[in-house]
Amino acid sequence: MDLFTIVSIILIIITVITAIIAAEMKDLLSAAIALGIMSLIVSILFYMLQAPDVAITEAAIGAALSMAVVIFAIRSTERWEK
Amino acid sequence: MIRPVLLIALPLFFAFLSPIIGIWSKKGVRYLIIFATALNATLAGILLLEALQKPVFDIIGGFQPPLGIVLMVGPLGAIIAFIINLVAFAISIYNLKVEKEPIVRYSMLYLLLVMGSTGMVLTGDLFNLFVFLEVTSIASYGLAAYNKDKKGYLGAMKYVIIGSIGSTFVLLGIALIYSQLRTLNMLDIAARIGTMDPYVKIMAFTSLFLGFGVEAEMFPLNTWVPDAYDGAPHPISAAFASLPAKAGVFALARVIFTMFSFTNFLWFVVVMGLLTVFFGEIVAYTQKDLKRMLAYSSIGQMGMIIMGLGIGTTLAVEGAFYQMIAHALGKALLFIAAGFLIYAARSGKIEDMKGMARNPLIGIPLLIGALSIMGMPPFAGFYGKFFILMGGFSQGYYAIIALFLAASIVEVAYYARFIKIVFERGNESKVIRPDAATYVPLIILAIIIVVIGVYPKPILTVLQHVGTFIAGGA
Amino acid sequence: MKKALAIVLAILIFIVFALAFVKIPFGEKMSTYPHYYNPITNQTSNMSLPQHYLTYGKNDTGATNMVTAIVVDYRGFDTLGEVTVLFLASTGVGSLMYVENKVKKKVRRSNAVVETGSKLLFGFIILFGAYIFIHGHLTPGGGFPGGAVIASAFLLLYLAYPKFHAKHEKLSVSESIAGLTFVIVGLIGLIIAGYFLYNFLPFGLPTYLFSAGVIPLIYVAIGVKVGSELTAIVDSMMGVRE
Amino acid sequence: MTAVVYIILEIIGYIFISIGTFFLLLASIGLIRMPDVYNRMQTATKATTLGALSVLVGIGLIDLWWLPKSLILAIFIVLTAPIGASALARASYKHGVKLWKGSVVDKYKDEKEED
Repeated sequence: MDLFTIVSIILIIITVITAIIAAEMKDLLSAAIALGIMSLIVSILFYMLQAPDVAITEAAIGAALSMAVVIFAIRSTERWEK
Repeated sequence: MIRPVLLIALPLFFAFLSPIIGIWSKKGVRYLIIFATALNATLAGILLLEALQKPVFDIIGGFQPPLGIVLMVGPLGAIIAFIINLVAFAISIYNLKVEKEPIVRYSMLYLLLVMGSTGMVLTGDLFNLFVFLEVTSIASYGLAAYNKDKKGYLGAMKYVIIGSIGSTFVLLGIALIYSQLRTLNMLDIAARIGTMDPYVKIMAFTSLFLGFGVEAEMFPLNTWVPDAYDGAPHPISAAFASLPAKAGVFALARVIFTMFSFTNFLWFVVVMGLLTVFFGEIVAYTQKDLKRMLAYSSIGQMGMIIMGLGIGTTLAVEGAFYQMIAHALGKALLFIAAGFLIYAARSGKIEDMKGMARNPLIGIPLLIGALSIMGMPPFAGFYGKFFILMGGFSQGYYAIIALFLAASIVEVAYYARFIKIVFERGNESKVIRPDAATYVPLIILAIIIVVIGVYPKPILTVLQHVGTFIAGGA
Repeated sequence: MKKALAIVLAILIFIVFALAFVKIPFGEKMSTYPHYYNPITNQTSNMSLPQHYLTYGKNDTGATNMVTAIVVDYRGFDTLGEVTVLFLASTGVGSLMYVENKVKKKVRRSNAVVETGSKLLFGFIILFGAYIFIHGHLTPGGGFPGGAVIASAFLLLYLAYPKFHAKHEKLSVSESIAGLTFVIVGLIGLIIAGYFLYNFLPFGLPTYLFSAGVIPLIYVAIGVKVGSELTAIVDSMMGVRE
Repeated sequence: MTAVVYIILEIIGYIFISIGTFFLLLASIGLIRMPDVYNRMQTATKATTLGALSVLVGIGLIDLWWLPKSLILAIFIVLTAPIGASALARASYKHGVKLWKGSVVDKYKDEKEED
């Protein structure tokens, strides 16, 4: 196994963990942050798979803007899932 | 000579133009939308005449398919696009009744809904079909919640969840097909579908079928239908029944016949269609709320169309297309009338609408629409059901035909009950006269239903091309 | 019980799709792909579709970035659709979040460091976003990421200045003008060459800024459009406060 | 002649990178060792900024082609890191995160009382 495979496997595992955290968290703010981390790691994965275009878009939209929008939505409703 | 791309480019142009016009005049935007849909309907009519000669291919960007995108318009696609735009024109007149702000945004969403449904019918490229599916469904989400009340949000939320699952399935199916064949053009896929791995082929078909089944209101995927129809503004309920649903079922037909020419898998489609018919009609019988009843009835009718596609003989598919046309016209009419009745009775319950339709301007079109949906002989809805039945008969699906007839009887029963209540004698004083924005679209739709019911020859001429469609042509 | 059922269902769907997806070739030689077939002229080509894009893409479109060549030129119609999807999303959010007479909550000012810093950064971020979409046909990037970067600059302003408020009319006008540009470029192509979205400008020399015909024009339009749409979404989400 | 200059620049660059990594190491140790949020934030920004800056300058010196890009990156780090840190610290103060009991000054509190 070369370094590339090891790094990508680690990143994929982190992605899966953050996705599960985002789905399971009762605190929606933490879930949103986990989602942002997931987007960031996915964008790194895109970069590693030689798709820089998609990586830039994912980083800007997934990690920054959509997280901000989700946080605004949480702020105008409730923070804790019932 | 009309290029099919104009049917997509001009609505887009007007939709992008309307915010600028909306700064000066909000009223102007509404008339602009009416003009745009009228223009589109005219263009679609001319396109239909052209497509009857031979299928029209419109290459976009100057790259030969499958390098670039191509629009592929056969006679059947052209007539569905024509009906969609015609109904859209009628509904856009009724749109004048919507008063709630922000009206400019509402008009843009409506126009793009029309554009998306037209694009789904016209395109000949699988990924382009997905893009237009997205346009249609996102416009629908916005419009379903437009009333901004609890009902609207509930319906829109259900629609968003189920619709996005459906879109994901479509995308997965496209990915599977592309990974095997390295192409996205429908005819190219059709030519080489045999070289696909059988398991991947089945999975791709199932994904696409489920994905488009959401828009086509197929049985397990239609829980959003009653809530979304009920919560949306009245013109939008009418539009949902005739634009995205018809585009979705046409996409389903494209998947079944143009791309995967399955013959041994179609019993599955018939069973799904039959389940949809039964679910829709029986639940509709129990409904007390007018719009919910119409929504469930719409599910039942869509089930009949899916069944017709599934039976797969020329006659049955002809019937399915006839039923699509009749249902698009009839259900739009009934929803517009329902909007008026709910407005007049100040309630959505059928019992409260006693004698509300006793004004001839509303009563006669309502009667025509209901009879057509029930499948009574002189009106448009008759031929569709009749052809589907005959097609099933020739294939030997006797048990299915019996069940289909039973469901039709249930349908007749609840429509008869509804008609009896709204025409009952009684509180004459409360009956109000509809204004022009209500009765003009009703009369337009009613006249078309009567004309194609009494003189079905033009439609039947177009539907002669069903044979080539089933064989995988445009 | 319900949860267990859901997990079982999810695992089942995963397995069924995984069995199909393992059949996707990964890292295979491109020459083994199936050759494409032109349904209009009824001819089978001697190469596969990705091979054609990589071999002739530069000649066909004039763009050095092959992703851009496919996104804006070969499949430009899809991109028009995707831009419309974003437009719809922003319009839908705007119509759902619409409130007459916005009541603004009394908000605390953020501190001086954040205010000055974001004022300084704002211009740089806008510049960076513009760079990304203007150079879309030469380097990785393009209208969508560039627009997102511009919107994130506005997001910074929203966070630093709680009273900041982008004018909705201006946003929607810039959005419409950008969209109109895209459609009009397409229609001009239809008039000149008979193909919607035809690349009617001269290609110029590859790797130069003014090359690849209409691609930079379209990408600038997309960048402006995406930027103003995402800003409008952020603005509508910020606006609902009582 | 030029080759010698390049070698010297490369050596200086590596020295810069070593200094930078040393500071980054200190920052990460501080992140674990410091008692409360504010102190940890201080190590995480001040030391990291310096470390990252010298790493960037070092990279620029090793390969001069990269120098403009790394300088732009350095400017962005100088602009963003303190802003982020101050916003975070302020937010956590407003949110009621207590100072470490050994803290001696609380300027922010004094300033608030003046308002």
